[in-house]
Amino acid sequence: MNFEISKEPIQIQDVIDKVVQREAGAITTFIGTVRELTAGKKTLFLIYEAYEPMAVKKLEQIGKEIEERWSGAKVAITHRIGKLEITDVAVVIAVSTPHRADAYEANRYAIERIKEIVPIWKKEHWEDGEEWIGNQLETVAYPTGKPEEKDLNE
Amino acid sequence: MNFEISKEPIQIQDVIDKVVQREAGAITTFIGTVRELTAGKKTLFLIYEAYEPMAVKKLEQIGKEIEERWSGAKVAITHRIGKLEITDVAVVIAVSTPHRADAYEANRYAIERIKEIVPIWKKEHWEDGEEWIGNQLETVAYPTGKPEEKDLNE
Amino acid sequence: MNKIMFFAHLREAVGEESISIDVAGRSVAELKELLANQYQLNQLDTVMTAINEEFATNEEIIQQGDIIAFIPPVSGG
Amino acid sequence: MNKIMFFAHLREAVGEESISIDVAGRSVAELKELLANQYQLNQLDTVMTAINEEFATNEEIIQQGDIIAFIPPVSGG
Repeated sequence: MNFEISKEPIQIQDVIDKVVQREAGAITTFIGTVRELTAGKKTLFLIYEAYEPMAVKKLEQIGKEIEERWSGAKVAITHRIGKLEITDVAVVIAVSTPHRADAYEANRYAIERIKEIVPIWKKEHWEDGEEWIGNQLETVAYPTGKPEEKDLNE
Repeated sequence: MNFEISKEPIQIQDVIDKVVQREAGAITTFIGTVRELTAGKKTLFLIYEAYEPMAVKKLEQIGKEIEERWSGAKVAITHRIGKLEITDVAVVIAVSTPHRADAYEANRYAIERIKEIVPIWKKEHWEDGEEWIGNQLETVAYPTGKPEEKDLNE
Repeated sequence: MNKIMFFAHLREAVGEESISIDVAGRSVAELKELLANQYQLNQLDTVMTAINEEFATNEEIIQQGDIIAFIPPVSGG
Repeated sequence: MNKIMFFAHLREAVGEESISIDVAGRSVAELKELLANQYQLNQLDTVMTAINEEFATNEEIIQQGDIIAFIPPVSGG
């Protein structure tokens, strides 16, 4: 299971171990951590919520997209849900490839895609309130009610 | 000690722990592993050798360059020396930054700089021979006997 | 029957994780309109829809037994 | 006296990790020429030099006690 939603703290080494391969010269990881300050506002903690079975499917889709686009790439992603404190690890993406340029690019692609198509939401809790992030920013609108065509292909 | 040369296997989590900060939303790691095939040739094992005190200084210099160039970045690098087998970890670079684009870029910068200015060498061992890598490729020549001016600034 | 699932701010607005209603034969757009009226939801334009865990368009017709999920703009990572 | 250090293929060519000779007052270029002749080394053009763990140019003059290291093109990472 290279693509997981976890209610427990993520063991980074476990995610890395899933992509080790004799053909790989490079492994990159992205570790998303809970930052204290966003735009000058102090976060106390976050709650992550997921539509779990679909989130796993979408993580798997991202893995397939990467393996098709970067030859020889192997991918593992674990995203945590529940309550997270400052510096806690929210997501770990590990990508191994024969050559290092691909490992950086493919990893970057994975986090950008997670932010587009994986049904996971975070609620920020501050001293003076709380809010589901992404809900009223409306920087991303889907006039057709769905994301781009490519997002639908598995 | 965020910059180390190690004779023992590298504990990836230990390197990551050095860059955890409340201001960071992203940590990237680069893990260089020993690949079995290079240009179709099968590697049996590698020997890494370093000019240790200077290598540590140059890793520290790379860390300073990154912290100057990417605001809020924190860096840790450990490079292993000695005999390494296929899939063994040769180097771990961890970079934390407030925002993710910087974490990828700064990490990539670190590995490219390591390959330019850090006095570490690898000897490939194949079934039919062995060779110090970099010694006769001569893709990098220093007509003045030294690297670029920027390489000398600390 | 159809199971309709809500997440994030929609779940709080509706007050339920999911509801069961029969909307077979209706389009996603029609279901959105129905729910918008029933729960005073006014942000359904920016909400994606999944049918049986795959993204669907507003035009898609809901089948008997389909599980519908409304997916507000995501914020994982 | 000066300590002269060798690494990688240079170490194998010279047969020593380091040697001690007095080259104070000479330039790096002069030291390279001296060693090239003594050990039949013909790749010193592509070799960098460090004096006391910092990169140095061919023109730099070696001081009493300086530690000189020859740094073949590196291959870490």
